Amino acid sequence: MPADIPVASTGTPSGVPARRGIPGSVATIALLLPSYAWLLLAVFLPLCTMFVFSFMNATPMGKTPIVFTLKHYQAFYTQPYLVKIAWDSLLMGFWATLSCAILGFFAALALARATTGRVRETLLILILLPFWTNGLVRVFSWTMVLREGGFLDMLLHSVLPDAGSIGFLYTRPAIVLGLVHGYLPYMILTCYIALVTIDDSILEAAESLGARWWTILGKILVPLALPGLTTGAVLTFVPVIGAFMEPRILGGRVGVTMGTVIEDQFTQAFNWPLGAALSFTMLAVVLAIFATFSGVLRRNSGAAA
Amino acid sequence: ATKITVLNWQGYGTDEKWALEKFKAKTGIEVVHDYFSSEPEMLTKLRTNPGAYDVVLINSARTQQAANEGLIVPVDFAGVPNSANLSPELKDHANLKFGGKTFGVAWVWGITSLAIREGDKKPESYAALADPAFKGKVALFDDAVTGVAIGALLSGQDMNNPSDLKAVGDKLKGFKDNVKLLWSSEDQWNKSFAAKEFDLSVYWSGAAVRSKRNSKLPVEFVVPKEGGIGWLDNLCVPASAPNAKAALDFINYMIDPDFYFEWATKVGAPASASAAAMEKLPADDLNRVIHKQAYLKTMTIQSALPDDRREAFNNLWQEVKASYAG
Amino acid sequence: MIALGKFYLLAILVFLYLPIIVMMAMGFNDSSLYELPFHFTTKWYVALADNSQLISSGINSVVIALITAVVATVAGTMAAVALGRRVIRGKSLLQLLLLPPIAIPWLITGTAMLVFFFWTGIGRGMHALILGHVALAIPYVVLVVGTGLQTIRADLEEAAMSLGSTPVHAFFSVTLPLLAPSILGAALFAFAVSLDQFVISYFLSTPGFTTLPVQIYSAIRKGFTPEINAISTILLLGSMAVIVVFAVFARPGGNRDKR
Amino acid sequence: MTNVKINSVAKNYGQVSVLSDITTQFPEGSFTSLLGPSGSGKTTLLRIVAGFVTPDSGTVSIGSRNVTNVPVWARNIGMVFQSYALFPHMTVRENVAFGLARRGIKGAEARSQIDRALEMVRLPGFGDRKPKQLSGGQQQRVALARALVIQPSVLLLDEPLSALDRRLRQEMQVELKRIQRETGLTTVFVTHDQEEALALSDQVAILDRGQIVQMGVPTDIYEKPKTRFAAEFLGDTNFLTGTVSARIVTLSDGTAIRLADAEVAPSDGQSVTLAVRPEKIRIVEGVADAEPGLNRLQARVTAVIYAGAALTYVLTASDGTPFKIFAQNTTGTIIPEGAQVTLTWEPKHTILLQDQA
Amino acid sequence: MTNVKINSVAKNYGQVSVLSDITTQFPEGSFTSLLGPSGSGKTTLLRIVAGFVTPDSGTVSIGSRNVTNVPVWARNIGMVFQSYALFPHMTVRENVAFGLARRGIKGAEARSQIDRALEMVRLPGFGDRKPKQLSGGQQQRVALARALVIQPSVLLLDEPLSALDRRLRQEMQVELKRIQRETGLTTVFVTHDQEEALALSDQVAILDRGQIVQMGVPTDIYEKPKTRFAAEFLGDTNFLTGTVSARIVTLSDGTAIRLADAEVAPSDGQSVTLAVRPEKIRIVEGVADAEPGLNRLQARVTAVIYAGAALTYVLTASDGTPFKIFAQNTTGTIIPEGAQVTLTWEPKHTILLQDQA
Ligand SMILES: Nc1ncnc2c1ncn2[C@@H]1O[C@H](COP(=O)(O)OP(=O)(O)OP(=O)(O)O)[C@@H](O)[C@H]1O
Ligand SMILES: Nc1ncnc2c1ncn2[C@@H]1O[C@H](COP(=O)(O)OP(=O)(O)OP(=O)(O)O)[C@@H](O)[C@H]1O
Ligand SMILES: NCCCCNCCCN
Ligand SMILES: [Mg+2]
Ligand SMILES: [Mg+2]
Repeated sequence: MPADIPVASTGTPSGVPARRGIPGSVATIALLLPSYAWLLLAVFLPLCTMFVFSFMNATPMGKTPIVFTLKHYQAFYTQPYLVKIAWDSLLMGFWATLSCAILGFFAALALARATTGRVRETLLILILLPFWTNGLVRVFSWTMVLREGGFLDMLLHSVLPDAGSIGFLYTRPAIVLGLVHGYLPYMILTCYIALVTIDDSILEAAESLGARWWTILGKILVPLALPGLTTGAVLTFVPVIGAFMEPRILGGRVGVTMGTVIEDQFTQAFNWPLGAALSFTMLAVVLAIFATFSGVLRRNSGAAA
Repeated sequence: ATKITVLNWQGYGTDEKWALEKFKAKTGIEVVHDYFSSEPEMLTKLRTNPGAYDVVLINSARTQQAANEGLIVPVDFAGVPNSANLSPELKDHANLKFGGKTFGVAWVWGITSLAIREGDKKPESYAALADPAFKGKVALFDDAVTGVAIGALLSGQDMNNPSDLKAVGDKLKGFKDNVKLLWSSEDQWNKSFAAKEFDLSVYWSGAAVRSKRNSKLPVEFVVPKEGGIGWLDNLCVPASAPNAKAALDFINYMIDPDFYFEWATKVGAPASASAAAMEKLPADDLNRVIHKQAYLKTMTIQSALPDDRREAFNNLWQEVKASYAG
Repeated sequence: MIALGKFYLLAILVFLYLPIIVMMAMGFNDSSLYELPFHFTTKWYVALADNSQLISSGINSVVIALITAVVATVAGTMAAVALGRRVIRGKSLLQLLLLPPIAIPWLITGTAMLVFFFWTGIGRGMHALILGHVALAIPYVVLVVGTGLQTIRADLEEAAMSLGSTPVHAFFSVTLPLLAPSILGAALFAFAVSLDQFVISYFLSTPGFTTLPVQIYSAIRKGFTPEINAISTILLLGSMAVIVVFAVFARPGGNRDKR
Repeated sequence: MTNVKINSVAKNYGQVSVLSDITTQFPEGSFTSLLGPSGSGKTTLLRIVAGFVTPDSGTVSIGSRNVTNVPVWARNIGMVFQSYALFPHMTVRENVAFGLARRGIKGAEARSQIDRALEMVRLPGFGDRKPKQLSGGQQQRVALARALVIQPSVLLLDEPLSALDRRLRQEMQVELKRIQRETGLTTVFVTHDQEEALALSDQVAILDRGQIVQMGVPTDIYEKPKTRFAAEFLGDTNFLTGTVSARIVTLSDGTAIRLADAEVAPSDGQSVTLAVRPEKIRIVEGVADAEPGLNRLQARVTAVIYAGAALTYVLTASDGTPFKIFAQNTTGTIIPEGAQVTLTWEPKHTILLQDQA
Repeated sequence: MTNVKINSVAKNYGQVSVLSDITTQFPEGSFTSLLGPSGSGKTTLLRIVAGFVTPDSGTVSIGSRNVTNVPVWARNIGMVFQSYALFPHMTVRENVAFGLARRGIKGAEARSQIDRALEMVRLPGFGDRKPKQLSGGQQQRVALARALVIQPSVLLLDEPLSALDRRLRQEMQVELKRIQRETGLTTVFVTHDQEEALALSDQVAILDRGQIVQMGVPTDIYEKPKTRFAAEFLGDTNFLTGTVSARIVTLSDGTAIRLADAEVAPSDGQSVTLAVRPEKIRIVEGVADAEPGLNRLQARVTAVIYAGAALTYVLTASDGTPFKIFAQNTTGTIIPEGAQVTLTWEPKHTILLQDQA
């Protein structure tokens, strides 16, 4: 056998060995293909179609002649009230994400530090399990809890019979509560993944240097869990901005958000181009926020004295 | 056995189990359903599923659009013998005509107007929606066309083509302090009303009957002095219907007074387009009381909207809602 | 501190389960309008037994969720293995591409799918639902399995190869059993994503084939009766039972070592 | 006064007793090594001093202060972990600054102290790197700087060198000793490595199953182990058993071994165990007479292990006992396997163990 | 014939050359150690022999078979990994059975082979445990049994002992050597530890930046390093620089050092580097004359490091060079720090290095 047959160089430190026949790259592609082909067909191509729609004057389904236009991307300018809705939505997203981050981070911390083995596995499954019920049913159940004279009030009145109502259905906090309930498990999961890898000795080292728990939290745990927090924040913030079910059902009059505006465009006004343009604009805004945010974080963590 | 597919709102007459059983016993035709939850969605379903449906329920305000797009075919009234009983104002309503042909069989009609908790003072005008007495106790229907119509009626304009949209918007924004929620389904309305979340609401006439009769809710339907917002729903046959003949059989059954009597008394229904069917109800029946035949002459019925007007309505409604939330 | 942590977790669980418990309770409440005070009844369960539409859509949901879990887990695990174990140019781009299905509002993805599937002739129905659900579940699987893979040392596969295993055999005999808990977790996730999915299902289901969430969504317009609470309760408790059975009897990776 | 006193300290985990009634002292400025097999309680003892573990009973004091119930962060200890435990998200400077900031030292004052600490561990100019950009030895030195800069009362080190390779480890030993001398810090050092313990320490404590079995200066511990365990644990040893009679121990084959003069001989007829360190023994090829006064033993070479600077001969003594001796590789000549040899050593290097034979 | 031949093997990763033109041989039944600093390419070379890495050019043959393009699983090699890489979900028996099953050996035949392999590594009766239930040393032996049971053509070991503690490591060295002798397997062993390499190997190869800089039997490599790098890498060394004149090297302070007779002296006037191993040097307190024919150097003790069996003296020679010598701790008497001493050694232990001074 000649010595210098070129063989696809796939050697890695972790090892993809020389093989006769199929080069390693073929195997890699074969492994990736099902998932990415699937995503391409079922998500990316449809979304591209939708992106093209966003430049059309009307939904290309009726008799209206189609003309390409940028007018939907000017909606924030021509319909200034949308700016206010977008701002409110971002604020709502901010509060929901922040609440998720705080609640979820500590839950993940407790999971990683206060539990082990079976208990931990069971808790992780228990945290995931509410997802096995329908989101609509869950949100609807919240209305039962939050409305005046609902379960929350009943609970209060069983302790303080003469107290007034603390029900807060049809308010912004109610929407945020519903959203936090829906997205908390993602945050717990991503933070947990980041936190379990932190070595005990790092915390002990901080303690031996005189750090109290709040310093350990602020200077060690949070910075080290930052990748998990960021992923969790993306997984929460982005869908929350687009949420429409929670605002509609829990928000009443105040439940007008970018999500409901976009939904209205799709289901009521039959203005898909506008809905798509609003979605893609919001997505761009959100990505810009995250890019800025992570840039600031990187600079800060690099420059802190 | 022949099978037809009906596209309708869920729980809107055509899918009553007992009715379908009777119809099958009579004709051997089996009926299955698909549902939509908004009118544009209904049109989209028609467009994206050629050959899937035999009967479709269309609000007469949309009939011309569907006909124009070639989604539905003109009705061969020969196949619908019960159409003889239809009130002529409805059977030949302008909304159903396109290019000189009739594209739908008038089925039921109703009024969107006000509903109030029993015992409260009956409002005389839509202005009650802004009355401080109902602070935080008002529910609106989350629908642009209905919203604009109320604003138009209140500002004395043509609800199908108001000339001063700004005035409409101002009227609607004036409800802000009273509005507690925007309902989007009858079910949601019932539950919120039962939970006493509001006392005064924009509501559908037929739904009011159902709420009172089936859910035993203390509600009264009121048409104030500006008049109600009339609507007419018709049953149509899609151009791509695989069983057009059976479809007409089903439509015929749907306007049969026997079916209507049972539907209206057992379940609760809007007013039938069939005069015979309405007469079959006792004179003091709630349905007859609410849906006075006299209204048919005076009431404005929602009519087709050109695209730009529809878009303007939608944007205005969005703006109004934003002002409520702010 | 540990006691505090456990107490906190308990509080989180109470928060997560509060609406679930309300949901279950209302399935036994007499009022169809969910009115209080509470009057116990089992009539909704009786009614449910008669509601063939709800039951068949429930069965459809479970079937689709199972298929989704299996397909997404297999495909996603393959991708996770490739991303975690192989040198790939543009790896970070591939990883970034996993985010849109999660991040873009499902409403848009769903509408986009409806239009695209219509234009390409893929159409709607069970196959379209599976196509959509699997696509949404794959990113979660890749994330969960990828994390698990990081904890399994690559040299185990090398050891197997040095003993005569082909890479494929090495993967199945060594990596896969060790990865099993992560894969199971990913499958549970995929199952949940599918089971709870209504927006996309709503656009892609057909007259003859709907899922439970679609029924529930439509029911919001028609009449949302406690039958829905009943079937949701049954589904949740059923899933719990399946998980418990799984956890007790088939603990892969750890195997049945008697300690 | 920063000597550390441990008084009757005991610790159990559930049913398992990990430390039982330990009383000892680490005097001010001393360097003490804790040596013992895995699981003997070294880490636990260190962590009790640090405050990570609370003893079930007994007290710990640092200087004149009883710190038994003082939390870790208030004890002013410096600790270096086996895995270094550097904060991965901070630069070297930030790592070193961490403890200073806890003490309210910031700005210019902190900068100059950090610079001094980095100079002491010979890493000036590395301040802006992240731990990942450093070699193991460099990381280790950062960990040391981080612990030293806070001017702790006590420096605690838990196997800080065990992750380093041999060469680096030796360098770090020298460095560590130099720094400890310069700072005069009371230091407690946990190690697995006996040579390391002997080379660095002022005193060595040998732990076995939660108890200190012997403690003393390195030469005492090495040259005069009290028990078989101590002798064996600290370096290689050869053991001989025989019967005492008039300060002479007779082995099973009749070979007579004289005890060291310093030893208090046990009563005649008693069975005893002796220990002889491999490096104390001279090896001569063939059957040779010993110089007068030396102990002598015949043996046969079973293996020779070449290790560069030293040779190890593995032997079987005339009474059948396996023997091992080290010979410095001075000449490069090697006695072949199978050869008959004579071993001699001075009676003073014959160690009489306290264990019952 | 299972000798391993490596012919002109080169490997680059991107721009970085990791191995450049390596040609060497591991003869049948030999035990070869690959020694070299971190990053020198030891692991890469081993993995090329194993088949985990394909060389960019060159060939590898095992016996008469060119295996350059043969995949790992078809090469019949036995490999032991630094981290053992035992399959955690399988018992010891299942681990050992794994390779047999790949070769179609099952049932009673497999059982008896597994039993024999477990006996060879002295672990009979441990078959039903999981790896987690074993100590590090035991796991290591299971890894060895797993590699041996398949009767490989070549046994490859990548730092298999580096995770063990010192004592266990020494035990395992003896065990490994015994097993290799008994089986007669061609063995290639990667290590960081020079003593280990010297003690175990028939031949040692020293790698530096992707090249074999010296290869030979251990004594040659240790006693006759060719370069400063080799000398320094394999054990401690003292270096002296001076100018040659008639086989005499004169240091900066005038001290004259005689070269070994065997050395081919460079031309007069040339500047050279000499190496002297620390254990070859005798140390005497005070200024003393040397026996005739010995080299002699004055020095002062700067530090003494006690390590039980040996003492290390750190010195400064009269020409200012830092010096280090090992003295076997035979007598227990120690020359104090600061003392003036005389160092002597035989000219034959003076190594002339090939590097330019
Ligand atoms: N948190 C704990 N719970 C239960 N047992 C423990 C705990 N910590 C330590 N132990 C046990 O206490 C004993 C002593 O442990 P310790 O870590 O002090 O030993 P060590 O001497 O440092 O050993 P090594 O040399 O292996 O580090 C061991 O048997 C260990 O298993
Ligand atoms: N897959 C790879 N891609 C790029 N560079 C690599 C890869 N594998 C190894 N290297 C580089 O090749 C050089 C040799 O690595 P190798 O692992 O063979 O060294 P080594 O001698 O075994 O070192 P050590 O003693 O640290 O294990 C190193 O500089 C390493 O960074
Ligand atoms: N539950 C279904 C009610 C359908 C009512 N249609 C009314 C149309 C008003 N625009
Ligand atoms: Mg320890
Ligand atoms: Mg290596």
